[in-house]
Amino acid sequence: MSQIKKSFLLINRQAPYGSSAARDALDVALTASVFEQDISLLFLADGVFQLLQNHQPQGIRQKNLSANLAALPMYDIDQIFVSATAMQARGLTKDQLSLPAELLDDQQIAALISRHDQVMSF
Amino acid sequence: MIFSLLITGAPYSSQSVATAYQFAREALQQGHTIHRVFFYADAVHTGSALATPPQDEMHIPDEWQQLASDNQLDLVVCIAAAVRRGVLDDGEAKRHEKNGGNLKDNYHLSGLGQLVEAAMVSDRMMTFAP
Amino acid sequence: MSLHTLNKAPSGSSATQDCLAALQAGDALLLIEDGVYAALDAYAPLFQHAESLAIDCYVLTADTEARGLTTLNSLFKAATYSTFVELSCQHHPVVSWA
Amino acid sequence: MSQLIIDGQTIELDPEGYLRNLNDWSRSVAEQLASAENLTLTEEHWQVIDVLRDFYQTYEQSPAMRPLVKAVGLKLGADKGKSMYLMQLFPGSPAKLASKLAGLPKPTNCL
Repeated sequence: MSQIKKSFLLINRQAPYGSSAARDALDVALTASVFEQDISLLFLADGVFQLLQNHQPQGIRQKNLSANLAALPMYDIDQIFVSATAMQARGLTKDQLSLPAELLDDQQIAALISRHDQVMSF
Repeated sequence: MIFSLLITGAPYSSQSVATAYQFAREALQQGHTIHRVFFYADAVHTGSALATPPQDEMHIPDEWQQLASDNQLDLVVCIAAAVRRGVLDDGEAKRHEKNGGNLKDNYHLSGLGQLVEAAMVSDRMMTFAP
Repeated sequence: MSLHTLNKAPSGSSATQDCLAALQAGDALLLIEDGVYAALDAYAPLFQHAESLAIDCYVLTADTEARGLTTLNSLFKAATYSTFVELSCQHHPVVSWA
Repeated sequence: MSQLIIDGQTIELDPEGYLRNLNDWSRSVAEQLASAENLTLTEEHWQVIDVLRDFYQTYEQSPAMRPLVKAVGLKLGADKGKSMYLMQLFPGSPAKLASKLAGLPKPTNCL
């Protein structure tokens, strides 16, 4: 089974905490890495808010998504892409993000999607 | 063509589970293979044996069950998402010291590894989100 | 090239705009569920970019009929669930915008 | 075994031997949990348990095997950052067994 290697793109478009989408996508990513698949994460729209620093979710009784995301390098997941358009629309800059991510314009995002075997959306 | 389906919307709250069902039925009719249907996030409620829609509405859990039994479909309900939301098979019920399981026949609980494996071996992974 | 499915109406979600921004020539687009509202003539300006890329645009008839939509943007071809499956076979990967 | 008695304190376990209350964890609890698994904790075991607790503190999740191996390698040196090494210390399923002894939450059976 581990001989099969496919490229997975997980698209994150939801802000954290308000729904389980961010956690759900992260759990898929971590699992896919255990199967030694090629994984990329793409953050679009409100999904870019997942990457803000200093989450302090104790007050809403949830686990810290920032802390969870920080484990990505330990799982050797380092292909992390962010929509430049989404960042700009939300007044965010790259140095505000909690993980090293590559900014992509819309055309690069289209190209990124088309070069993956499987795309899953959250 | 080998398909697998990832469903994340809750039955009755979101149309996604029903759309996925129509898609699966049509794909089978065209002679394609459905390697696995993976119910994740709120879609895990599809596997509840206790779901009781009114008689004149689509019985989503039943229809998936029937499609699975007619076509030997692998209906996997994400164990972590399901147990959290109160959908348990007898084994998990025992493990977590609950009275009894409520997972429907033809569905089974398993981990996200089943989703990843499905994406590895299928030609197309289809997401049906709320 | 990719198949994009879109299941949200243009207002109230960024799905439409995110989906349209991610299209490239050769892709196909299928509106399903609440996504079918985007096929109303009023939203035609949103699809100028898709039209210029000659994107194959479809709308799921079961969903337009369910919602009582009759006059639709002529850019969109009618699709059945069977078309949905065929489009999924012809395109790769399939991306869901929700 | 549904409880441990440590220094006169009763510590509740679930039927699988996991702590019901994660705050009950202490080094003596770990030692008793280990003896229930027929393990005697040595300095080498403790090093790994500390890495695990540290991983959980930092990332708010228990690691799968590969990131555990990586974390052990980063903290304790490349010679210990090997799955063989962890298998010898914690036979069977090292990530699972060591997490249990380290007092981390009961796994969700997610893989």
